[in-house]
Amino acid sequence: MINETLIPKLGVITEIRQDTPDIKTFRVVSPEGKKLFEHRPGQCAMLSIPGIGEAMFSITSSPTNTEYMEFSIKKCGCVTTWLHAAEPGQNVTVRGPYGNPFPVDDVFAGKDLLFVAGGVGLAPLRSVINYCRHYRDRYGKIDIVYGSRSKDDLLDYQEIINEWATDSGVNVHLTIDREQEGWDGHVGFVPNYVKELGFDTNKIAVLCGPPIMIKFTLEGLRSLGFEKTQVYTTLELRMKCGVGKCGRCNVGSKYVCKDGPVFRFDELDELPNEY
Amino acid sequence: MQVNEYKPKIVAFCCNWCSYAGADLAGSNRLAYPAEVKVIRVPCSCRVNPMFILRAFQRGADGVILCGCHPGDCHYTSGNYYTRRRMALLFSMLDYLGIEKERTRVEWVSAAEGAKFAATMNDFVKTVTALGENKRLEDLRCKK
Amino acid sequence: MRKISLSNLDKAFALIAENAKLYIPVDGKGGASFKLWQEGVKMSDALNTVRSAKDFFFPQMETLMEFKTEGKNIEIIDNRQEKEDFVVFGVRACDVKSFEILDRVFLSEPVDSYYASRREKGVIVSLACGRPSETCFCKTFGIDAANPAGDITAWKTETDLYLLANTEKGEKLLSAISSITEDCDGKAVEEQKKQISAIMEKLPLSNVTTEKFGAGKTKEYFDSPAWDELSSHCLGCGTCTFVCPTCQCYDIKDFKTNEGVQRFRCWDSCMYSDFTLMAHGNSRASQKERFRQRFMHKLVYYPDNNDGMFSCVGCGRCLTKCPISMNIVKVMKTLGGKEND
Amino acid sequence: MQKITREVLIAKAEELLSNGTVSKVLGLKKGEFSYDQTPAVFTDIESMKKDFVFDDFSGANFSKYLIKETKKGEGKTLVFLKPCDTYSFNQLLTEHRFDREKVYVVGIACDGMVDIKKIKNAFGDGIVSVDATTDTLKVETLYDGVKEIAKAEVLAERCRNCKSKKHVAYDELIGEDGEVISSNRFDQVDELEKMTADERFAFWQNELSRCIRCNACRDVCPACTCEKCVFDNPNSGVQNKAAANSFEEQMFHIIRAFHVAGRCTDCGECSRVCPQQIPLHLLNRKFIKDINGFYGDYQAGEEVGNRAPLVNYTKEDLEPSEAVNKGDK
Repeated sequence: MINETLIPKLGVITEIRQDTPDIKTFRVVSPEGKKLFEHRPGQCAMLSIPGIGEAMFSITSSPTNTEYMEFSIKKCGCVTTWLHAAEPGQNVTVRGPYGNPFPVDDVFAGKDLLFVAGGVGLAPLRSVINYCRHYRDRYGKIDIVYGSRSKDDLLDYQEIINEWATDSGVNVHLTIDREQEGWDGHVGFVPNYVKELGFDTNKIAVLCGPPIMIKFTLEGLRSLGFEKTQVYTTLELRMKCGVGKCGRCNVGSKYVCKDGPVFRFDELDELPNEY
Repeated sequence: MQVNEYKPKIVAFCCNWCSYAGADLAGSNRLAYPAEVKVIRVPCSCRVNPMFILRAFQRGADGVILCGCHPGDCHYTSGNYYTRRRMALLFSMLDYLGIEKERTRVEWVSAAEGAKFAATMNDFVKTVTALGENKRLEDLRCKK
Repeated sequence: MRKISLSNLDKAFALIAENAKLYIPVDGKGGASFKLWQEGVKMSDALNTVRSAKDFFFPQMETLMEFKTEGKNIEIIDNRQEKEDFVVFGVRACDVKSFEILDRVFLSEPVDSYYASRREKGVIVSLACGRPSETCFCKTFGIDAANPAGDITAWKTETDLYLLANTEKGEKLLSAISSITEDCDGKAVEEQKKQISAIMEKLPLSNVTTEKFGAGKTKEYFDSPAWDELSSHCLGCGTCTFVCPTCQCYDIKDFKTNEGVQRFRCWDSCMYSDFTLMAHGNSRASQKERFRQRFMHKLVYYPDNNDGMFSCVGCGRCLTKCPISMNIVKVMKTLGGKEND
Repeated sequence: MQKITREVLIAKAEELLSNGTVSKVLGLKKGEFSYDQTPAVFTDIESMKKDFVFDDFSGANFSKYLIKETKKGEGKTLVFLKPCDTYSFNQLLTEHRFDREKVYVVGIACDGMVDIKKIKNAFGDGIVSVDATTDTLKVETLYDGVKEIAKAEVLAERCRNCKSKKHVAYDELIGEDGEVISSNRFDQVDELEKMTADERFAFWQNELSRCIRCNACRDVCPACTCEKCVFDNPNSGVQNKAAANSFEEQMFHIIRAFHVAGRCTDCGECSRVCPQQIPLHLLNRKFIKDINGFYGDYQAGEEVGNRAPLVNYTKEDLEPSEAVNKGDK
């Protein structure tokens, strides 16, 4: 019988890292200890706990990681709450990869890159950032603007300051929403910070975060002179099948699971405002 | 020789204040009642939603019995009066749908009536055993 | 072309049923439905079944897989099985067309193996519509009620059933009953086709056109103010989607049995409030958005992705079944403007 | 009795719209055929004259739409209510579902509505038009020319067993008010009760197995007004969109009927909208009959503020065991 995409593979959670008070990062491998499948930066996978449910998550680890996959998951719904209560060794089922990746090998190649993320929105971008860092010589300057509610809510903080910030040609700009003790970095919302930093427009920008942040950051970038064709984002809607058949994650005639989740803003303009 | 004796599954919803204590008393007085009876403690018989009864059947129960304080003795004054009306209507409806009416029962058992609890359970198990397996309100997925 | 006397139809059914499960439309309480043929079961004369024939390939509920869980361990059980051969007899032109529409969803990459295996095993015998109803508008979508597709096309007259195989599967089935059928010319069929075509022209909905709809019209209709009124009294029930032969949205859910977990797929409806509900909110917050999604999908989104093919076959089921009599014809006429009246 | 026609209602609406009593009219809009009517809101008399329809197919119960309609904008909504609708109206008011002040009710006499399904059962598909101006309907068919059928033969099930011609709520009446009438509405329930348990089980299996779980019965029901239905709640464990087997069909219908027990006015909308023609009213009527039999006659919606039997009790209520045996008789 032919393969069935709806039938998942078995995965094992080998490590759980508490990133922020409500975000944990789960490391998943096959029962044999190998990576479950190959993916491209920006793609997603369906994780599930039988009896609890199945949900789509972006793969946070870079494709260049040959050992395992990671998922940064915020506790907010049914499946995520259950996962947050899980312990290492827990089996999960995984299927994927789904969706289109960021065009890292063609459009992004040779360009300066600007990543703008808010909160758990860093999760899908981390995969791209690490991919680009791995093939550092293929890309120009990399700027990363990342903001969160507080210092404690910054995802992958250690990795950011120990690895990303120390790379040559990579500039990391962190910000938090409100003043906090022990924080001497920037304070303020991401969209304003992006405008303050004032990037030159000769680059590709990638946004991910809460809808309100995306909206105002896009406006900010537009005021700096960015064209919509230079700005990418990644969407999320309720999904069940992951392959464009169950009929719920469409925005107009595009399915986020199949035609997305990565969209360029000029492409989004062609779609009705229903996401 | 293997004896394949049919043992029904019975779910007994017992109110915390009277019937559960009654079941306790039956136990401490060493009054025997069949092990097929699974007691579920509820704060009041009135807590038992009709859906609980149906879901007990779905999950494989062959009989469901609901025990509460005697009318007038409810810890919350009037809970069991509501139970009485609800269950009267629900059981009548189940009967109307052709589901054996002997599979459901309401009994009032006080904390002092350990003997009544044991006798009720013995009688109920006997009745349901005679009826055999629940086929009319079953979910085959739960019966593998 | 072959023909068989109607008095011999039961014999033909018996022959077919020897090798495959045979389903025919049967009258019952609440209307006709497809039932397994057995000795003595009579075919319905009703124009169409209440539920469409999509059930045969995309059943309302089916188990996808099972899981056993123990502690932290999960075992995945793929319990897909080879499907049995089956024959569906008496499918109308609209429903046959609906299979093509479903195929484009389920047989496109990655192929849905549950659907594909049923499709592979099923033989469709279609039946021309002798007496179309006032609610029929299949002509709008280019479907010929007089000449339905399918593995075999059948025409029923007062006395005989005429059969024409269109595919290899159909040939095989016809040869299985060749002992009780005879060769014939197509005169009677031609005559009936003419009659049916004449009736189709006279139907009250024969002037409904799709001209105004199709690929690339999202911008034109999405923000139309007409949606407010059209959807204002929609109850949000799933009647239209569940009787529709082309609605294919589904949900995947888990059921905890006493032993493990059964993951099943069931029909879902874009009209339901929880269809797009996520932990943080709903992208289609009110009934207007859900209602719009259903009709935009049939008239614009689906054509966008499928070479202009519409995802409606004009079977008229939603016209008869909607509790508030709101339906795709009214939507098309309202959005399309006067010309469609 | 004054025959209520479209013209009479339009004239009344014109009067009330022009003197400012109401700002909109909740009514039915004509459809593609002579029988398919869609609820609509009219704010001006021109659009009413164009699209408003009222005839023997105007059976829909409008009371539930008032919940949504009264929340929109200022001004009163005019609604024409048949006697049976007024019971649902009162029941909704009892449950504080909308503001009485925002509705202007014109009670209209009703001599029964026609069910298109029954016409189709009699003449088959292909109904071009139906003339229902007299007690003999003239049905134009595609294939058999014009046929005639007595209105009494194609009356909707609920109208055949009409329980009351009396309006229990109105601001104004057109025509004379009727009386509560003794109906035979429990006859079918009696018949079922007289069957053996096996026969009853077979009867309901045949009926309920056709259910496609479209939820139309629930969504149309004027008593089902929960913000979130238990069957839509993922945490309830019963949120299933398809009935996997006969258990879930039974479960859904028992619970649906139970949740409206004591509040159901027997308006019959559930059976009217069922695409599979399941006689759902027989479940509701069983509860109504039992309530009447066990706790004394009670008609939901008869008066605003009545306490429903399931949120009430007496110390002398009969025991569930007695109830089950009483149901037999």
